[in-house]
Amino acid sequence: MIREQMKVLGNKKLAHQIYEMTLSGELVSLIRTPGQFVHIRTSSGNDPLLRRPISISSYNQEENTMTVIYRASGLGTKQMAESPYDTIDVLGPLGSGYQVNEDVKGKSMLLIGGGIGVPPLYELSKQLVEKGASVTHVLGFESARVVFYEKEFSELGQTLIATADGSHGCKGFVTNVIEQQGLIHADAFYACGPVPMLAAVEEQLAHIPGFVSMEQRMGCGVGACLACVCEVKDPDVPYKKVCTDGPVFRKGELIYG
Amino acid sequence: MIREQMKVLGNKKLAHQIYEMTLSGELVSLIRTPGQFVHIRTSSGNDPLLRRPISISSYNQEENTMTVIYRASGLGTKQMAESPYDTIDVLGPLGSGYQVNEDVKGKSMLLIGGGIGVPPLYELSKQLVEKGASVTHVLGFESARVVFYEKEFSELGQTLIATADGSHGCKGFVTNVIEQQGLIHADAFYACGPVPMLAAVEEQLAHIPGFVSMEQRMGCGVGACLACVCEVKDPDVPYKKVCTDGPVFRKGELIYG
Amino acid sequence: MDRLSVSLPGLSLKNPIMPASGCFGFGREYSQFYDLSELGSIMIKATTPHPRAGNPVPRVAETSSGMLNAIGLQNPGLEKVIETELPWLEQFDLPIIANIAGSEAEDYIKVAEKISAAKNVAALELNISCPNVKEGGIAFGTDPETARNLTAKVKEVSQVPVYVKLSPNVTSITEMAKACEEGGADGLTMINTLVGMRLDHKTGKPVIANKTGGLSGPAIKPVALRMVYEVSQQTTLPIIAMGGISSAWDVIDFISAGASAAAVGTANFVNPFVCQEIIQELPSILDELGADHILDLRGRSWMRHGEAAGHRA
Amino acid sequence: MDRLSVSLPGLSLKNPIMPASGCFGFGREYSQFYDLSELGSIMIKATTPHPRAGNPVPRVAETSSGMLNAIGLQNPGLEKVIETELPWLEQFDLPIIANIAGSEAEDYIKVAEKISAAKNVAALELNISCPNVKEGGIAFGTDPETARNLTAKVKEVSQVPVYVKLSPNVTSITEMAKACEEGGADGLTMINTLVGMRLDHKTGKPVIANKTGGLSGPAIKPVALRMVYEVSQQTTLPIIAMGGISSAWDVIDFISAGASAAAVGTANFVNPFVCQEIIQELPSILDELGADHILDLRGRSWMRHGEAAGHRA
Ligand SMILES: Cc1cc2nc3c(=O)[nH]c(=O)nc-3n(C[C@H](O)[C@H](O)[C@H](O)COP(=O)(O)OP(=O)(O)OC[C@H]3O[C@@H](n4cnc5c(N)ncnc54)[C@H](O)[C@@H]3O)c2cc1C
Ligand SMILES: Cc1cc2nc3c(=O)[nH]c(=O)nc-3n(C[C@H](O)[C@H](O)[C@H](O)COP(=O)(O)OP(=O)(O)OC[C@H]3O[C@@H](n4cnc5c(N)ncnc54)[C@H](O)[C@@H]3O)c2cc1C
Ligand SMILES: Cc1cc2nc3c(=O)[nH]c(=O)nc-3n(C[C@H](O)[C@H](O)[C@H](O)COP(=O)(O)O)c2cc1C
Ligand SMILES: Cc1cc2nc3c(=O)[nH]c(=O)nc-3n(C[C@H](O)[C@H](O)[C@H](O)COP(=O)(O)O)c2cc1C
Ligand code: FES
Ligand code: FES
Repeated sequence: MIREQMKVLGNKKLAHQIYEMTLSGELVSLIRTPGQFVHIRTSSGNDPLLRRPISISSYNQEENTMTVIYRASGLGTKQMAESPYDTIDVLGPLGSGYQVNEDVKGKSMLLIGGGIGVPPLYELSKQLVEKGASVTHVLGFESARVVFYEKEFSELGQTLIATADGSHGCKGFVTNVIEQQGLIHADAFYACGPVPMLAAVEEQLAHIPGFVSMEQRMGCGVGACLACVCEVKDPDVPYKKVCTDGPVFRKGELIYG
Repeated sequence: MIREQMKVLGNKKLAHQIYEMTLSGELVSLIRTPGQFVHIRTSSGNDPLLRRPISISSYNQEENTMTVIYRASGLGTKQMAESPYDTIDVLGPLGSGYQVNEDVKGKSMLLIGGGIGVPPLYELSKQLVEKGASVTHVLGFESARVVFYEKEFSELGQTLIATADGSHGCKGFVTNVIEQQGLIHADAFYACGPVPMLAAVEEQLAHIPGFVSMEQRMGCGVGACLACVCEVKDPDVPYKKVCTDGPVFRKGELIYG
Repeated sequence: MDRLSVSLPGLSLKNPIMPASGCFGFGREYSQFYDLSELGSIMIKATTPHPRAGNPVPRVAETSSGMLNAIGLQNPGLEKVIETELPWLEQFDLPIIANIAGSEAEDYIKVAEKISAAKNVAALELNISCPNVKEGGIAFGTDPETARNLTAKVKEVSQVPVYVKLSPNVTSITEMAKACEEGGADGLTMINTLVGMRLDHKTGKPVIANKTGGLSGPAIKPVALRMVYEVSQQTTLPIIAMGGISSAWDVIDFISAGASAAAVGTANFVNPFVCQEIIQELPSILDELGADHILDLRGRSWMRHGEAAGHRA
Repeated sequence: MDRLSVSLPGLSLKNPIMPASGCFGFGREYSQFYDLSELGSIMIKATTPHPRAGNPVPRVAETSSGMLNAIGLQNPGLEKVIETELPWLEQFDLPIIANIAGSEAEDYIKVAEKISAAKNVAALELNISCPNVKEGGIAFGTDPETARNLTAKVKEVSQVPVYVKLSPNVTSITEMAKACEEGGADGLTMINTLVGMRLDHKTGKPVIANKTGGLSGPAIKPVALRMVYEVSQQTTLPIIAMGGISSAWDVIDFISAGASAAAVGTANFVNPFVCQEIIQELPSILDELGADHILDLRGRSWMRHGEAAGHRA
């Protein structure tokens, strides 16, 4: 976990409001698992003040490069999108991501992403495939204009898109696609997206093991401020911290408020 | 007086912490006199919040370009110096500058500048020379490393430099140079610089007409907030506003606190 | 289309946007930028019985996302305001809100009596919260009893409705609001500035000659919003809100918190067109939020679903 | 070279820089970034008699140059802090300041008694100013009488000096400070957060689950500075200042205003190395200002020329 002025190698628009930033620096060598995130300072002044948590969507530890994919919606992410600077202040890698062990070999894995929850699944999928798993991606978006990385995911495995308005892929939610395509018999699932999606997926796939990646508003990003907590089912542990205990949790661990 | 996203044609370092920014836009066509200033927003966020008043150091109304010269010392001016953007938010032209009439012809004019008070004298000098006056410049700086525009001023008339530490030109203040060089017999003087310099110059040159340009911390820059007042000798007018009544005042008008 | 019109005691506003007192002078300067008739109203600079020279300089200092000011109520005095400034403002199609100040109760009463008789003054704003003068000002605004009495006295002489401007520098803003309500106030304006300070790094001395100044700008918006939220639930008085407003969304926030109109102060210095731009942007925001009228959003931060909004024109 | 060493009741500090309570947990997380022994002290997270789960989420929201938080005093409780956290901190060469909180006077007394007996706890910080809990907290910090009594009661049981943490949400901060002084406080820490709010644009509802939150960060620095300036002139108690500090120059400002030490809160979130960097930068700033010792600058904002500074180690 370091703080580094990383080099911005690229910052390109992928879809409506969606950008991909490629970064290089020492920080990359410290990444342990897909699903970890970085905490990015978008301004050199005090407005905005706080860093922005963004998942690492892929990384290359030989070249010390990584990419993040983000939606430029608010003050900070818009600054990122418009930044003409060639370095950016990054704190990370943070959190604990998805464990990818040798035992995934030969298994059929279901990767489920919603909106800007899709990015971390890309590195995960690459690593699963590399370790011999077969992967199916079900990616949900608002509409066609915000869809990204369809091609990249397709190269790794079957990729099904759902859009809320039906403008691309199937109309509906990821759970509709999983249902329709009979994907509930995967060996395990990995999900990242908005809380209602996570809750629905956990219910639908209650019979198989799974991992979910949570989002929460953050202060420090390192576990000190207790801003980012989420409720867990274990009665002895009232809260867990998304930034250090997560963002990836085991299925069934969390209470979705 | 307009607000314009002006094009930044250049932003170059002239000396230690001293930068020259060249701007183009409609605003230039509204400039009336040398010594007017613009109010520049250096950040798109709220930090810093206020604009920065900077004198127009030269302008070309045929090409709609102007330059400002500034010292990058605090938050806002540093942002200006480091700005990678190709436009900047400018409000202006503001204030009333030095009047340059036909009657300057054949007169010998003394232009006295101190530090970042030097820039507006450049356009003034150009216009005086153009109208047939002969000009002498006495420019005071902290030290050699912050001296700028010596060559540009020299091309218009005699140019004498004073530095506080003697590292360039004469050691001492502008008033020492004026004394030593017998310049007190000019037909009129024009001064811009820190208040102690203005006060000393007014005393030294009490026998000739003169004009001084004042600085004051500003809010609005347009006369509404009453932040930028200065005391005047006229007992019926307790305060004048630097941003609209000035920044240029007639010699003897102001009380230096 | 009257999606923005708001009717408050004494004030029939074509829209709920107005410059805050002290940040727009008497309008002359900003009339060079746009037609002031586009505004809902103007809260003019504080007027005192006699001309005031104000504080020594420096009078302003910058802070993170804010600024400090200690102008010290510089103004040309009641007579000049009535004879020159108000008549000049008559050319615009606007009700004027006259901000009045003084060092003692008599001052307020005197100014209120005279200025409320002016043709285009539609309401008074009682500035009992100016932090930058030695006497009066904030003293009236931090003690409920004093505020109640002053309000009642001014009400007696005023020919137009009276709004009291609250200071945020108090333990309980609702207590102050209620005191003003009891004193007979027709409305509240809030908030004035928070007392703050900046030091010169080198000398360690205060940058502002007055030593302390009033903090305004986006930095104080969270405090202002919270206070409007609290007060709007505890009194029935309409609120004209201010404190860090610099965009149409900021206005929506304050209306949602419970205000009926919004004033823009410091932001005028950053962008002289800000009030005009906000007024132009509001309709599309109402579209986005599915609101017919801006006051349909009033108090939605605390209102239970389905409750009705108020003060709609 | 001891240009930075400061000696305060109970606290022999190698430098006057410490993380503020609640912004550094119990130090574990930041110990990954640098050696905590470099710090002057650590103000640990508020401890209550029993474990507290804290408030629902969202607990934080961002504002211009600031942030709102309503963590709600989540902490593992007195027993765990004494058995696990404090012993873990013993590995560092540091006096610890234990921040204590509760819903009623008994809670404070209970925690004070026990925690002040811990080996490395050198002082207590009485948190009577937390705006984010329903009971206790800020209620103790806005009434002078209550604050005095609580201070006196805690003093009776504490084995180490007691600092009282003041709330800025009051009409008169000096009145509160004097009440604590009368109650027997050994020092003051100030300021806690200002109560504020942010609304969601779309729904108009508060972003923070607790509705209101405490405003911290650079936005509040001018208010904090003014309060330290006022209080340091009105009491003889040493002050540990906080509120928007994020650079060495900010520290100099607060020392100039009259503080004897400085705590850094929100800035740790922006830059985890901030405390370390400030400590490293201070000596060159002292050179620039021609000061032998940091406390030679103490109170220079209000001190007449030539007066002596104090609390130097
Ligand atoms: C572990 C984690 C991983 C994430 N990965 C990605 C990613 O790969 N790509 C991506 O586009 N987004 C990601 N997000 C969401 C992203 O952090 C927010 O969209 C972003 O912070 C919004 O900032 P803004 O400047 O656009 O919005 P603003 O409205 O300016 O934000 C205001 C404040 O709210 C916080 N905030 C707003 N929305 C969220 C949110 N959904 N989650 C957490 N904090 C929020 C901001 O951090 C900021 O403090 C992730 C969030 C978390 C917690
Ligand atoms: C009419 C006028 C013309 C000027 N022309 C020039 C010029 O041509 N070149 C140049 O370099 N400087 C000029 N100045 C001074 C310039 O405005 C300040 O140096 C600048 O505002 C400092 O900003 P900062 O971001 O560096 O400092 P900060 O320390 O961040 O400033 C903090 C606040 O103080 C104000 N401030 C600080 N110093 C001054 C000052 N000397 N005068 C007024 N306000 C100040 C800033 O505007 C800001 O609001 C002029 C000032 C005035 C009033
Ligand atoms: C330069 C300046 C002068 C002010 N003068 C007055 C005044 O004369 N009377 C008054 O009631 N408020 C005065 N105020 C306070 C504003 O009207 C407003 O309440 C405050 O600035 C908060 O709003 P803002 O954050 O939008 O500026 C003044 C504020 C500023 C910045
Ligand atoms: C997330 C967070 C948690 C806090 N928790 C506590 C706490 O437990 N006890 C306390 O006395 N103050 C707490 N505070 C207040 C800080 O200690 C400090 O007084 C305040 O944030 C102002 O300083 P800053 O602007 O440097 O953050 C907390 C502040 C923040 C931002
Ligand atoms: S963000 Fe601070 S604990 Fe997780
Ligand atoms: S800066 Fe506002 S009146 Fe001059």
